[in-house]
Amino acid sequence: MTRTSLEVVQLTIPPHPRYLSLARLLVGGLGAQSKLTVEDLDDMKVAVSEAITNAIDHAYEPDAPGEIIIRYRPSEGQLVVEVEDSGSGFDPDKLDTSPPVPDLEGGLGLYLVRELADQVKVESAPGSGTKVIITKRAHG
Amino acid sequence: MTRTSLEVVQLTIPPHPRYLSLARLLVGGLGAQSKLTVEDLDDMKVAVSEAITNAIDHAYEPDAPGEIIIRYRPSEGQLVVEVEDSGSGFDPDKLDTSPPVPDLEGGLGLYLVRELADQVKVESAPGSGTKVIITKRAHG
Amino acid sequence: MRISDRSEDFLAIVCVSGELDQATVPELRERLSSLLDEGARWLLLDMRELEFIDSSGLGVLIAAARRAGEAGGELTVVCARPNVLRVFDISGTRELLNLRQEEAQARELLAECRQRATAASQAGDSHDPNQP
Amino acid sequence: MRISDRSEDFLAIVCVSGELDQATVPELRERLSSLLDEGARWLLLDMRELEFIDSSGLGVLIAAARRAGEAGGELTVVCARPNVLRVFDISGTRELLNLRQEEAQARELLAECRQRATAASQAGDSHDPNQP
Ligand SMILES: Nc1ncnc2c1ncn2[C@@H]1O[C@H](COP(=O)(O)OP(=O)(O)O)[C@@H](O)[C@H]1O
Ligand SMILES: Nc1ncnc2c1ncn2[C@@H]1O[C@H](COP(=O)(O)OP(=O)(O)O)[C@@H](O)[C@H]1O
Repeated sequence: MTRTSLEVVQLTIPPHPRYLSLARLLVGGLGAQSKLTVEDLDDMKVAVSEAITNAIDHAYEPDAPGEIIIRYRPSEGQLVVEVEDSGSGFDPDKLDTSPPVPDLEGGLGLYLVRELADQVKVESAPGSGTKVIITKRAHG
Repeated sequence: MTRTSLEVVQLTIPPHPRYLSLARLLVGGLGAQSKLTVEDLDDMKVAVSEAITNAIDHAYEPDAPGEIIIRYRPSEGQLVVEVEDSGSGFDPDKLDTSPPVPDLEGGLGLYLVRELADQVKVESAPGSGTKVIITKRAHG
Repeated sequence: MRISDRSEDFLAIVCVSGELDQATVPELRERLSSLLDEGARWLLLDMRELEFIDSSGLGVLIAAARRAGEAGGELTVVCARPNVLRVFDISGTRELLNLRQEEAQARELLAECRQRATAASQAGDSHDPNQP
Repeated sequence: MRISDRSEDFLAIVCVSGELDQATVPELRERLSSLLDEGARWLLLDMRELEFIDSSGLGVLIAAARRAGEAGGELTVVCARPNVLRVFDISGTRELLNLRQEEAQARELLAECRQRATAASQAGDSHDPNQP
Protein backbone atom coordinates (compact mmCIF):
# COMPACT_ATOMS: atom_id res chain seq x y z
CA MET A 1 0.00 0.00 0.00
CA THR A 2 1.58 3.28 -1.01
CA ARG A 3 0.92 6.47 0.89
CA THR A 4 -0.13 9.59 -0.87
CA SER A 5 -0.77 13.08 0.31
CA LEU A 6 -3.11 13.90 -2.58
CA GLU A 7 -6.78 13.80 -1.77
CA VAL A 8 -7.77 11.07 -4.17
CA VAL A 9 -10.65 8.69 -3.81
CA GLN A 10 -10.17 5.56 -5.87
CA LEU A 11 -12.68 2.94 -6.91
CA THR A 12 -11.60 -0.32 -8.51
CA ILE A 13 -14.19 -2.51 -10.21
CA PRO A 14 -14.21 -5.60 -12.39
CA PRO A 15 -15.12 -4.90 -16.04
CA HIS A 16 -18.79 -5.66 -15.62
CA PRO A 17 -21.74 -3.30 -16.16
CA ARG A 18 -23.28 -4.17 -12.79
CA TYR A 19 -20.73 -1.90 -11.13
CA LEU A 20 -21.43 1.17 -13.29
CA SER A 21 -23.96 2.62 -10.89
CA LEU A 22 -21.40 2.53 -8.03
CA ALA A 23 -19.12 4.85 -9.96
CA ARG A 24 -22.02 7.25 -10.42
CA LEU A 25 -22.91 7.10 -6.71
CA LEU A 26 -19.43 8.36 -5.88
CA VAL A 27 -19.75 11.22 -8.39
CA GLY A 28 -22.89 12.23 -6.53
CA GLY A 29 -21.27 11.80 -3.12
CA LEU A 30 -18.14 13.79 -3.98
CA GLY A 31 -19.95 16.45 -5.95
CA ALA A 32 -21.30 18.24 -2.91
CA GLN A 33 -17.72 18.63 -1.65
CA SER A 34 -16.69 20.15 -4.99
CA LYS A 35 -19.57 22.64 -5.00
CA LEU A 36 -20.77 21.33 -8.36
CA THR A 37 -24.42 21.97 -9.17
CA VAL A 38 -26.88 19.12 -9.60
CA GLU A 39 -26.72 19.72 -13.37
CA ASP A 40 -22.91 19.55 -13.39
CA LEU A 41 -23.06 16.29 -11.46
CA ASP A 42 -25.64 14.83 -13.82
CA ASP A 43 -23.35 15.62 -16.74
CA MET A 44 -20.39 14.07 -14.96
CA LYS A 45 -22.38 10.92 -14.20
CA VAL A 46 -23.09 10.39 -17.89
CA ALA A 47 -19.48 11.13 -18.88
CA VAL A 48 -18.09 8.70 -16.30
CA SER A 49 -20.57 6.00 -17.30
CA GLU A 50 -19.54 6.35 -20.95
CA ALA A 51 -15.85 6.06 -20.19
CA ILE A 52 -16.36 2.98 -18.01
CA THR A 53 -18.73 1.39 -20.53
CA ASN A 54 -16.00 1.81 -23.18
CA ALA A 55 -13.50 0.07 -20.93
CA ILE A 56 -15.97 -2.77 -20.35
CA ASP A 57 -16.83 -3.08 -24.06
CA HIS A 58 -13.52 -2.48 -25.74
CA ALA A 59 -10.61 -2.96 -23.32
CA TYR A 60 -11.08 -6.56 -22.26
CA GLU A 61 -12.35 -9.71 -23.92
CA PRO A 62 -15.84 -10.64 -22.72
CA ASP A 63 -15.66 -12.41 -19.35
CA ALA A 64 -11.90 -11.99 -19.19
CA PRO A 65 -10.51 -10.77 -15.87
CA GLY A 66 -9.37 -7.20 -15.55
CA GLU A 67 -9.76 -4.07 -13.50
CA ILE A 68 -11.09 -0.65 -14.14
CA ILE A 69 -9.73 2.05 -11.83
CA ILE A 70 -11.73 5.20 -11.31
CA ARG A 71 -9.91 8.06 -9.53
CA TYR A 72 -11.85 11.01 -8.18
CA ARG A 73 -9.99 14.24 -7.43
CA PRO A 74 -12.48 16.58 -5.83
CA SER A 75 -11.49 20.15 -5.08
CA GLU A 76 -13.51 23.25 -4.49
CA GLY A 77 -14.85 24.33 -7.83
CA GLN A 78 -14.11 21.22 -9.85
CA LEU A 79 -14.17 17.47 -9.95
CA VAL A 80 -11.68 15.50 -12.03
CA VAL A 81 -12.38 11.84 -12.71
CA GLU A 82 -9.92 9.46 -14.32
CA VAL A 83 -11.07 6.16 -15.80
CA GLU A 84 -8.18 3.77 -16.37
CA ASP A 85 -8.02 0.25 -17.76
CA SER A 86 -5.07 -1.97 -18.62
CA GLY A 87 -6.76 -3.54 -21.62
CA SER A 88 -6.26 -3.47 -25.38
CA GLY A 89 -5.82 0.28 -25.83
CA PHE A 90 -6.29 2.11 -29.14
CA ASP A 91 -4.93 5.00 -31.14
CA PRO A 92 -6.83 8.11 -30.00
CA ASP A 93 -5.62 10.03 -33.09
CA LYS A 94 -7.71 7.73 -35.26
CA LEU A 95 -10.89 8.61 -33.39
CA ASP A 96 -13.62 10.22 -35.42
CA THR A 97 -14.44 13.35 -33.43
CA SER A 98 -17.15 14.68 -35.75
CA PRO A 99 -20.71 14.67 -34.39
CA PRO A 100 -22.10 11.18 -34.80
CA VAL A 101 -25.00 10.44 -37.14
CA PRO A 102 -27.97 10.21 -34.75
CA ASP A 103 -29.50 7.09 -36.30
CA LEU A 104 -26.43 4.93 -35.83
CA GLU A 105 -26.24 2.99 -32.63
CA GLY A 106 -22.48 3.26 -32.00
CA GLY A 107 -19.80 5.92 -31.75
CA LEU A 108 -21.75 8.15 -29.38
CA GLY A 109 -19.79 7.44 -26.20
CA LEU A 110 -16.71 9.65 -26.41
CA TYR A 111 -18.67 12.31 -28.26
CA LEU A 112 -21.03 12.63 -25.27
CA VAL A 113 -18.09 12.71 -22.86
CA ARG A 114 -16.59 15.64 -24.81
CA GLU A 115 -19.87 17.53 -24.94
CA LEU A 116 -20.71 17.02 -21.27
CA ALA A 117 -17.30 17.71 -19.72
CA ASP A 118 -15.26 20.90 -19.60
CA GLN A 119 -12.11 19.05 -20.53
CA VAL A 120 -11.33 15.50 -21.68
CA LYS A 121 -7.96 13.89 -22.21
CA VAL A 122 -7.61 10.42 -23.70
CA GLU A 123 -4.30 8.64 -23.10
CA SER A 124 -4.15 5.34 -24.94
CA ALA A 125 -2.04 3.24 -27.26
CA PRO A 126 -2.63 -0.23 -28.71
CA GLY A 127 -1.44 -2.76 -26.16
CA SER A 128 -1.00 -0.42 -23.22
CA GLY A 129 -4.41 0.36 -21.83
CA THR A 130 -6.42 3.54 -21.74
CA LYS A 131 -6.80 6.46 -19.38
CA VAL A 132 -9.57 9.00 -19.88
CA ILE A 133 -9.34 12.15 -17.72
CA ILE A 134 -12.55 14.09 -17.38
CA THR A 135 -12.79 17.54 -15.77
CA LYS A 136 -16.04 19.20 -14.80
CA ARG A 137 -16.05 22.67 -13.28
CA ALA A 138 -18.72 24.12 -11.04
CA HIS A 139 -20.98 26.36 -13.09
CA GLY A 140 -23.16 27.37 -10.16
CA MET B 1 -2.27 -2.77 -11.94
CA THR B 2 -2.71 -6.44 -11.10
CA ARG B 3 -5.46 -8.50 -12.61
CA THR B 4 -7.75 -10.54 -10.47
CA SER B 5 -10.53 -12.93 -11.25
CA LEU B 6 -12.28 -12.37 -7.92
CA GLU B 7 -15.25 -10.03 -7.98
CA VAL B 8 -13.94 -7.43 -5.59
CA VAL B 9 -14.90 -3.80 -5.54
CA GLN B 10 -12.29 -1.68 -3.81
CA LEU B 11 -12.55 1.84 -2.49
CA THR B 12 -9.48 3.76 -1.34
CA ILE B 13 -9.91 6.94 0.69
CA PRO B 14 -7.69 9.31 2.62
CA PRO B 15 -8.07 9.04 6.44
CA HIS B 16 -10.63 11.83 6.69
CA PRO B 17 -14.23 11.62 7.95
CA ARG B 18 -15.61 13.42 4.90
CA TYR B 19 -15.24 10.18 2.92
CA LEU B 20 -17.15 7.98 5.37
CA SER B 21 -20.46 8.43 3.61
CA LEU B 22 -18.97 7.20 0.30
CA ALA B 23 -18.14 3.86 1.88
CA ARG B 24 -21.75 3.57 3.07
CA LEU B 25 -23.08 4.45 -0.40
CA LEU B 26 -21.23 1.45 -1.80
CA VAL B 27 -22.67 -0.83 0.90
CA GLY B 28 -26.09 0.29 -0.26
CA GLY B 29 -25.24 -0.10 -3.95
CA LEU B 30 -23.75 -3.57 -3.58
CA GLY B 31 -26.35 -4.79 -1.13
CA ALA B 32 -29.04 -5.25 -3.74
CA GLN B 33 -26.71 -7.58 -5.63
CA SER B 34 -26.10 -9.60 -2.47
CA LYS B 35 -29.82 -9.97 -1.74
CA LEU B 36 -29.35 -8.44 1.72
CA THR B 37 -32.44 -6.89 3.27
CA VAL B 38 -32.64 -3.18 3.99
CA GLU B 39 -32.13 -4.01 7.69
CA ASP B 40 -29.01 -6.08 6.94
CA LEU B 41 -27.62 -3.23 4.88
CA ASP B 42 -28.34 -0.68 7.60
CA ASP B 43 -26.41 -2.85 10.07
CA MET B 44 -23.52 -3.21 7.63
CA LYS B 45 -23.41 0.56 7.08
CA VAL B 46 -22.93 1.17 10.80
CA ALA B 47 -20.32 -1.60 11.11
CA VAL B 48 -18.31 -0.28 8.15
CA SER B 49 -18.50 3.29 9.45
CA GLU B 50 -17.19 2.18 12.83
CA ALA B 51 -14.24 0.31 11.33
CA ILE B 52 -13.30 3.25 9.11
CA THR B 53 -13.73 5.76 11.94
CA ASN B 54 -11.31 3.66 14.02
CA ALA B 55 -8.76 3.75 11.21
CA ILE B 56 -9.17 7.54 10.95
CA ASP B 57 -8.95 8.05 14.72
CA HIS B 58 -6.34 5.53 15.77
CA ALA B 59 -4.24 4.39 12.79
CA TYR B 60 -2.73 7.65 11.62
CA GLU B 61 -1.56 10.84 13.29
CA PRO B 62 -4.02 13.70 12.71
CA ASP B 63 -3.54 15.25 9.24
CA ALA B 64 -0.83 12.73 8.39
CA PRO B 65 -1.10 11.14 4.96
CA GLY B 66 -2.32 7.58 4.66
CA GLU B 67 -4.83 5.40 2.93
CA ILE B 68 -7.78 3.37 4.04
CA ILE B 69 -8.73 0.55 1.69
CA ILE B 70 -12.25 -0.82 1.79
CA ARG B 71 -12.83 -4.05 -0.13
CA TYR B 72 -16.34 -5.26 -0.87
CA ARG B 73 -16.90 -8.90 -1.78
CA PRO B 74 -20.53 -9.25 -2.69
CA SER B 75 -21.99 -12.66 -3.40
CA GLU B 76 -25.49 -13.96 -3.38
CA GLY B 77 -26.54 -14.26 0.20
CA GLN B 78 -23.73 -12.32 1.85
CA LEU B 79 -21.57 -9.25 1.72
CA VAL B 80 -18.06 -9.24 3.13
CA VAL B 81 -16.36 -5.90 3.70
CA GLU B 82 -12.70 -5.52 4.64
CA VAL B 83 -11.39 -2.28 6.11
CA GLU B 84 -7.62 -2.04 5.94
CA ASP B 85 -5.17 0.61 7.04
CA SER B 86 -1.37 0.65 7.16
CA GLY B 87 -1.22 2.70 10.32
CA SER B 88 -0.13 2.11 13.89
CA GLY B 89 -1.86 -1.22 14.50
CA PHE B 90 -2.64 -2.62 17.95
CA ASP B 91 -2.87 -5.89 19.83
CA PRO B 92 -6.41 -7.24 19.30
CA ASP B 93 -5.95 -9.71 22.18
CA LYS B 94 -5.82 -6.77 24.57
CA LEU B 95 -9.23 -5.53 23.44
CA ASP B 96 -11.93 -5.36 26.05
CA THR B 97 -14.80 -7.29 24.46
CA SER B 98 -17.27 -6.93 27.32
CA PRO B 99 -20.31 -4.74 26.72
CA PRO B 100 -19.30 -1.13 27.22
CA VAL B 101 -20.71 1.02 29.99
CA PRO B 102 -23.38 3.07 28.24
CA ASP B 103 -22.46 6.38 29.83
CA LEU B 104 -18.88 6.38 28.63
CA GLU B 105 -18.21 8.03 25.34
CA GLY B 106 -15.51 5.71 24.00
CA GLY B 107 -15.00 1.99 23.38
CA LEU B 108 -18.30 1.49 21.62
CA GLY B 109 -16.98 1.11 18.08
CA LEU B 110 -15.80 -2.47 17.81
CA TYR B 111 -18.53 -3.60 20.19
CA LEU B 112 -21.15 -2.30 17.74
CA VAL B 113 -19.36 -3.94 14.82
CA ARG B 114 -19.48 -7.30 16.62
CA GLU B 115 -23.14 -6.93 17.53
CA LEU B 116 -24.25 -5.81 14.06
CA ALA B 117 -22.26 -8.24 11.91
CA ASP B 118 -22.53 -12.01 11.60
CA GLN B 119 -18.77 -12.41 11.77
CA VAL B 120 -15.89 -10.07 12.51
CA LYS B 121 -12.18 -10.77 12.25
CA VAL B 122 -9.60 -8.25 13.43
CA GLU B 123 -6.06 -8.70 12.09
CA SER B 124 -3.66 -6.22 13.64
CA ALA B 125 -0.31 -5.88 15.34
CA PRO B 126 1.52 -2.83 16.65
CA GLY B 127 3.41 -1.27 13.74
CA SER B 128 1.86 -3.28 10.95
CA GLY B 129 -1.57 -1.82 10.32
CA THR B 130 -5.04 -3.23 10.83
CA LYS B 131 -7.49 -5.23 8.78
CA VAL B 132 -11.08 -5.70 9.97
CA ILE B 133 -13.13 -8.25 8.03
CA ILE B 134 -16.88 -7.93 8.45
CA THR B 135 -19.38 -10.47 7.16
CA LYS B 136 -23.10 -9.87 6.94
CA ARG B 137 -25.43 -12.59 5.69
CA ALA B 138 -28.83 -12.08 4.12
CA HIS B 139 -31.51 -12.74 6.69
CA GLY B 140 -34.40 -12.15 4.27
CA MET C 1 -34.60 -0.17 -13.82
CA ARG C 2 -38.20 -1.34 -13.88
CA ILE C 3 -40.22 -1.97 -17.03
CA SER C 4 -43.95 -2.44 -17.41
CA ASP C 5 -45.97 -2.54 -20.59
CA ARG C 6 -49.58 -2.60 -21.67
CA SER C 7 -51.42 -2.33 -24.97
CA GLU C 8 -54.10 0.26 -25.38
CA ASP C 9 -56.11 0.52 -28.58
CA PHE C 10 -53.42 0.32 -31.31
CA LEU C 11 -50.64 1.47 -28.97
CA ALA C 12 -47.98 -0.45 -27.09
CA ILE C 13 -47.14 1.61 -24.01
CA VAL C 14 -43.88 0.80 -22.21
CA CYS C 15 -43.01 2.50 -18.92
CA VAL C 16 -39.33 2.54 -18.01
CA SER C 17 -38.15 3.91 -14.68
CA GLY C 18 -34.89 3.91 -12.72
CA GLU C 19 -31.53 3.85 -14.46
CA LEU C 20 -30.89 2.79 -18.04
CA ASP C 21 -27.24 1.91 -18.63
CA GLN C 22 -25.22 -1.02 -19.97
CA ALA C 23 -26.35 -3.08 -16.96
CA THR C 24 -30.07 -2.69 -17.59
CA VAL C 25 -30.11 -2.19 -21.38
CA PRO C 26 -30.36 -5.93 -22.19
CA GLU C 27 -33.68 -6.26 -20.37
CA LEU C 28 -35.22 -3.31 -22.20
CA ARG C 29 -33.82 -4.50 -25.54
CA GLU C 30 -35.46 -7.90 -25.06
CA ARG C 31 -38.79 -6.45 -24.03
CA LEU C 32 -38.93 -4.10 -27.02
CA SER C 33 -37.84 -6.89 -29.36
CA SER C 34 -40.62 -9.20 -28.12
CA LEU C 35 -43.20 -6.48 -28.58
CA LEU C 36 -42.00 -5.76 -32.12
CA ASP C 37 -41.85 -9.50 -32.87
CA GLU C 38 -45.46 -9.78 -31.74
CA GLY C 39 -46.44 -7.10 -34.27
CA ALA C 40 -46.46 -3.92 -32.19
CA ARG C 41 -45.42 -0.97 -34.35
CA TRP C 42 -46.90 2.08 -32.57
CA LEU C 43 -44.73 2.37 -29.49
CA LEU C 44 -45.03 4.93 -26.74
CA LEU C 45 -42.10 4.81 -24.31
CA ASP C 46 -43.01 6.55 -21.10
CA MET C 47 -39.67 7.59 -19.59
CA ARG C 48 -40.93 10.28 -17.26
CA GLU C 49 -39.68 8.27 -14.28
CA LEU C 50 -36.33 7.46 -15.85
CA GLU C 51 -33.53 8.91 -13.74
CA PHE C 52 -30.52 8.16 -15.90
CA ILE C 53 -29.69 7.36 -19.52
CA ASP C 54 -26.42 7.11 -21.43
CA SER C 55 -25.43 6.17 -24.97
CA SER C 56 -26.11 2.48 -24.46
CA GLY C 57 -29.69 3.39 -23.53
CA LEU C 58 -29.96 5.61 -26.59
CA GLY C 59 -28.71 2.70 -28.69
CA VAL C 60 -31.66 0.46 -27.76
CA LEU C 61 -34.14 3.25 -28.42
CA ILE C 62 -32.61 4.03 -31.81
CA ALA C 63 -32.72 0.37 -32.82
CA ALA C 64 -36.34 0.01 -31.73
CA ALA C 65 -37.34 3.23 -33.53
CA ARG C 66 -35.77 1.90 -36.70
CA ARG C 67 -37.62 -1.43 -36.43
CA ALA C 68 -40.93 0.31 -35.74
CA GLY C 69 -40.37 2.54 -38.80
CA GLU C 70 -39.54 -0.44 -40.99
CA ALA C 71 -42.81 -2.06 -39.90
CA GLY C 72 -44.65 1.07 -41.03
CA GLY C 73 -45.10 2.42 -37.50
CA GLU C 74 -43.44 4.90 -35.23
CA LEU C 75 -41.85 5.11 -31.78
CA THR C 76 -42.19 8.08 -29.44
CA VAL C 77 -40.48 8.82 -26.16
CA VAL C 78 -42.06 10.83 -23.36
CA CYS C 79 -39.51 12.38 -21.06
CA ALA C 80 -39.46 15.41 -18.81
CA ARG C 81 -36.44 15.14 -16.49
CA PRO C 82 -33.83 17.76 -17.43
CA ASN C 83 -30.84 15.44 -17.08
CA VAL C 84 -32.39 12.82 -19.37
CA LEU C 85 -33.63 15.45 -21.86
CA ARG C 86 -30.10 16.80 -22.02
CA VAL C 87 -28.68 13.46 -23.21
CA PHE C 88 -31.32 13.31 -25.99
CA ASP C 89 -30.48 16.90 -26.96
CA ILE C 90 -26.72 16.54 -27.04
CA SER C 91 -26.88 13.27 -28.95
CA GLY C 92 -29.18 14.86 -31.54
CA THR C 93 -31.76 12.09 -31.14
CA ARG C 94 -34.78 14.22 -30.18
CA GLU C 95 -36.34 14.15 -33.63
CA LEU C 96 -35.45 10.57 -34.50
CA LEU C 97 -37.09 9.38 -31.27
CA ASN C 98 -40.08 11.76 -31.54
CA LEU C 99 -39.40 13.12 -28.11
CA ARG C 100 -42.34 14.71 -26.33
CA GLN C 101 -42.55 16.07 -22.80
CA GLU C 102 -46.17 15.09 -22.25
CA GLU C 103 -47.94 11.84 -22.80
CA ALA C 104 -50.92 13.46 -24.55
CA GLN C 105 -48.61 14.97 -27.18
CA ALA C 106 -47.03 11.59 -27.81
CA ARG C 107 -50.42 9.90 -28.19
CA GLU C 108 -51.54 12.63 -30.57
CA LEU C 109 -48.44 12.23 -32.70
CA LEU C 110 -48.87 8.47 -32.94
CA ALA C 111 -52.59 8.82 -33.77
CA GLU C 112 -51.79 11.29 -36.56
CA CYS C 113 -49.02 9.15 -37.99
CA ARG C 114 -51.32 6.15 -37.99
CA GLN C 115 -54.12 8.08 -39.66
CA ARG C 116 -51.72 9.24 -42.35
CA ALA C 117 -50.46 5.71 -42.83
CA THR C 118 -54.00 4.35 -43.12
CA ALA C 119 -55.04 7.13 -45.51
CA ALA C 120 -51.95 6.53 -47.64
CA SER C 121 -52.57 2.83 -47.87
CA GLN C 122 -56.27 3.42 -48.71
CA ALA C 123 -55.31 6.07 -51.33
CA GLY C 124 -52.82 3.56 -52.65
CA ASP C 125 -55.59 0.94 -52.82
CA SER C 126 -58.00 3.17 -54.80
CA HIS C 127 -55.35 4.44 -57.20
CA ASP C 128 -53.89 1.09 -57.91
CA PRO C 129 -56.63 -1.52 -57.70
CA ASN C 130 -54.21 -4.17 -58.86
CA GLN C 131 -52.29 -4.07 -55.57
CA PRO C 132 -53.47 -6.58 -52.96
CA MET D 1 -26.65 16.69 8.37
CA ARG D 2 -28.80 19.74 9.03
CA ILE D 3 -29.41 21.22 12.50
CA SER D 4 -31.99 23.76 13.58
CA ASP D 5 -32.91 24.82 17.08
CA ARG D 6 -35.52 26.90 18.82
CA SER D 7 -36.46 27.54 22.43
CA GLU D 8 -40.01 26.97 23.55
CA ASP D 9 -41.10 27.74 27.06
CA PHE D 10 -38.35 26.17 29.21
CA LEU D 11 -37.27 23.75 26.45
CA ALA D 12 -34.42 23.87 23.98
CA ILE D 13 -35.56 21.91 20.93
CA VAL D 14 -32.88 20.79 18.49
CA CYS D 15 -33.82 19.12 15.19
CA VAL D 16 -31.13 16.99 13.58
CA SER D 17 -31.65 15.40 10.18
CA GLY D 18 -29.48 13.63 7.63
CA GLU D 19 -26.45 11.59 8.68
CA LEU D 20 -24.62 11.85 11.97
CA ASP D 21 -21.11 10.43 11.78
CA GLN D 22 -17.55 11.54 12.50
CA ALA D 23 -17.82 14.06 9.66
CA THR D 24 -20.87 15.85 11.02
CA VAL D 25 -20.44 15.24 14.77
CA PRO D 26 -18.29 18.37 15.36
CA GLU D 27 -21.07 20.68 14.20
CA LEU D 28 -23.65 19.07 16.50
CA ARG D 29 -21.19 19.00 19.42
CA GLU D 30 -20.60 22.74 19.04
CA ARG D 31 -24.26 23.57 18.78
CA LEU D 32 -25.16 21.56 21.87
CA SER D 33 -22.21 23.04 23.79
CA SER D 34 -23.30 26.60 22.97
CA LEU D 35 -26.83 25.87 24.09
CA LEU D 36 -25.61 24.37 27.35
CA ASP D 37 -23.16 27.25 27.82
CA GLU D 38 -26.07 29.64 27.41
CA GLY D 39 -27.90 27.88 30.24
CA ALA D 40 -30.18 25.46 28.42
CA ARG D 41 -30.68 22.35 30.53
CA TRP D 42 -33.96 20.86 29.27
CA LEU D 43 -33.02 19.53 25.87
CA LEU D 44 -35.31 17.81 23.40
CA LEU D 45 -33.40 16.36 20.44
CA ASP D 46 -35.77 15.68 17.60
CA MET D 47 -34.04 12.98 15.53
CA ARG D 48 -37.05 11.69 13.66
CA GLU D 49 -35.49 12.76 10.37
CA LEU D 50 -32.06 11.37 11.21
CA GLU D 51 -31.12 8.69 8.69
CA PHE D 52 -27.87 7.43 10.16
CA ILE D 53 -26.05 7.37 13.48
CA ASP D 54 -22.94 5.55 14.69
CA SER D 55 -20.92 5.50 17.91
CA SER D 56 -19.40 8.95 17.29
CA GLY D 57 -22.95 10.33 17.13
CA LEU D 58 -23.84 8.48 20.34
CA GLY D 59 -20.73 10.00 21.97
CA VAL D 60 -21.97 13.57 21.48
CA LEU D 61 -25.41 12.71 22.80
CA ILE D 62 -24.00 10.96 25.86
CA ALA D 63 -21.74 13.94 26.63
CA ALA D 64 -24.61 16.42 26.24
CA ALA D 65 -26.91 14.29 28.41
CA ARG D 66 -24.28 14.24 31.12
CA ARG D 67 -23.83 18.02 31.01
CA ALA D 68 -27.60 18.59 31.08
CA GLY D 69 -27.86 16.27 34.09
CA GLU D 70 -25.02 18.03 35.90
CA ALA D 71 -26.88 21.32 35.36
CA GLY D 72 -29.93 19.80 37.03
CA GLY D 73 -31.75 19.22 33.75
CA GLU D 74 -32.38 16.36 31.37
CA LEU D 75 -31.89 15.49 27.72
CA THR D 76 -34.37 13.43 25.70
CA VAL D 77 -34.09 12.03 22.20
CA VAL D 78 -37.07 11.52 19.90
CA CYS D 79 -36.41 8.93 17.24
CA ALA D 80 -38.57 6.58 15.23
CA ARG D 81 -36.50 5.18 12.34
CA PRO D 82 -35.79 1.49 12.93
CA ASN D 83 -32.14 1.65 11.83
CA VAL D 84 -31.39 4.53 14.22
CA LEU D 85 -33.40 2.95 17.07
CA ARG D 86 -31.37 -0.21 16.60
CA VAL D 87 -28.10 1.60 17.29
CA PHE D 88 -29.53 3.06 20.51
CA ASP D 89 -30.76 -0.38 21.51
CA ILE D 90 -27.57 -2.28 20.83
CA SER D 91 -25.41 0.33 22.53
CA GLY D 92 -27.64 0.22 25.61
CA THR D 93 -28.15 3.99 25.57
CA ARG D 94 -31.96 4.08 25.34
CA GLU D 95 -32.46 4.83 29.02
CA LEU D 96 -29.51 7.15 29.46
CA LEU D 97 -30.75 9.29 26.57
CA ASN D 98 -34.43 9.11 27.58
CA LEU D 99 -35.38 7.82 24.16
CA ARG D 100 -38.97 8.36 23.10
CA GLN D 101 -40.64 7.60 19.78
CA GLU D 102 -43.03 10.53 19.88
CA GLU D 103 -42.41 14.16 20.56
CA ALA D 104 -45.35 14.47 22.97
CA GLN D 105 -43.89 11.74 25.19
CA ALA D 106 -40.55 13.52 25.28
CA ARG D 107 -42.17 16.84 26.20
CA GLU D 108 -44.18 15.12 28.91
CA LEU D 109 -41.08 13.51 30.36
CA LEU D 110 -39.18 16.80 30.45
CA ALA D 111 -42.15 18.62 31.99
CA GLU D 112 -42.41 15.98 34.72
CA CYS D 113 -38.71 16.01 35.46
CA ARG D 114 -38.76 19.78 35.69
CA GLN D 115 -41.77 19.74 37.99
CA ARG D 116 -40.05 17.24 40.23
CA ALA D 117 -36.87 19.32 40.23
CA THR D 118 -38.80 22.45 41.12
CA ALA D 119 -40.77 20.66 43.85
CA ALA D 120 -37.57 19.21 45.28
CA SER D 121 -35.83 22.56 45.38
CA GLN D 122 -38.91 24.18 46.99
CA ALA D 123 -39.17 21.30 49.49
CA GLY D 124 -35.47 21.76 50.09
CA ASP D 125 -36.05 25.48 50.63
CA SER D 126 -38.82 24.95 53.19
CA HIS D 127 -36.98 22.18 55.09
CA ASP D 128 -33.71 24.03 55.17
CA PRO D 129 -34.40 27.73 55.41
CA ASN D 130 -30.69 28.39 55.87
CA GLN D 131 -30.00 27.42 52.26
CA PRO D 132 -30.04 30.33 49.80
N1 LIG E 1 -11.17 1.95 -23.01
C1 LIG E 1 -11.04 1.65 -24.32
N2 LIG E 1 -10.27 0.59 -24.70
C2 LIG E 1 -10.13 0.28 -26.00
N3 LIG E 1 -10.72 0.96 -27.01
C3 LIG E 1 -11.49 2.02 -26.69
C4 LIG E 1 -11.69 2.42 -25.35
N4 LIG E 1 -12.50 3.52 -25.34
C5 LIG E 1 -12.79 3.78 -26.62
N5 LIG E 1 -12.19 2.89 -27.45
C6 LIG E 1 -12.24 2.88 -28.93
O1 LIG E 1 -12.79 4.11 -29.38
C7 LIG E 1 -13.94 3.88 -30.19
C8 LIG E 1 -14.96 5.00 -30.03
O2 LIG E 1 -15.58 4.96 -28.76
P1 LIG E 1 -17.00 5.59 -28.54
O3 LIG E 1 -17.02 6.97 -29.10
O4 LIG E 1 -17.33 5.51 -27.10
O5 LIG E 1 -18.03 4.74 -29.39
P2 LIG E 1 -18.52 3.23 -29.21
O6 LIG E 1 -18.09 2.76 -27.87
O7 LIG E 1 -20.00 3.34 -29.33
O8 LIG E 1 -17.86 2.49 -30.34
C9 LIG E 1 -14.44 2.53 -29.77
O9 LIG E 1 -15.18 1.90 -30.79
C10 LIG E 1 -13.13 1.79 -29.46
O10 LIG E 1 -12.55 1.29 -30.65
N1 LIG F 1 -7.60 0.72 12.89
C1 LIG F 1 -7.06 0.83 14.12
N2 LIG F 1 -5.78 1.22 14.27
C2 LIG F 1 -5.21 1.31 15.50
N3 LIG F 1 -5.88 1.05 16.65
C3 LIG F 1 -7.17 0.64 16.58
C4 LIG F 1 -7.82 0.52 15.32
N4 LIG F 1 -9.09 0.09 15.54
C5 LIG F 1 -9.22 -0.02 16.87
N5 LIG F 1 -8.07 0.30 17.52
C6 LIG F 1 -7.81 0.23 18.97
O1 LIG F 1 -8.87 -0.49 19.60
C7 LIG F 1 -9.51 0.31 20.59
C8 LIG F 1 -11.00 0.01 20.69
O2 LIG F 1 -11.71 0.51 19.57
P1 LIG F 1 -13.25 0.84 19.67
O3 LIG F 1 -13.96 -0.30 20.29
O4 LIG F 1 -13.74 1.18 18.31
O5 LIG F 1 -13.38 2.08 20.63
P2 LIG F 1 -12.95 3.59 20.47
O6 LIG F 1 -12.61 3.82 19.03
O7 LIG F 1 -14.14 4.35 20.90
O8 LIG F 1 -11.78 3.74 21.38
C9 LIG F 1 -9.20 1.74 20.20
O9 LIG F 1 -9.23 2.61 21.30
C10 LIG F 1 -7.79 1.61 19.60
O10 LIG F 1 -6.82 1.59 20.59
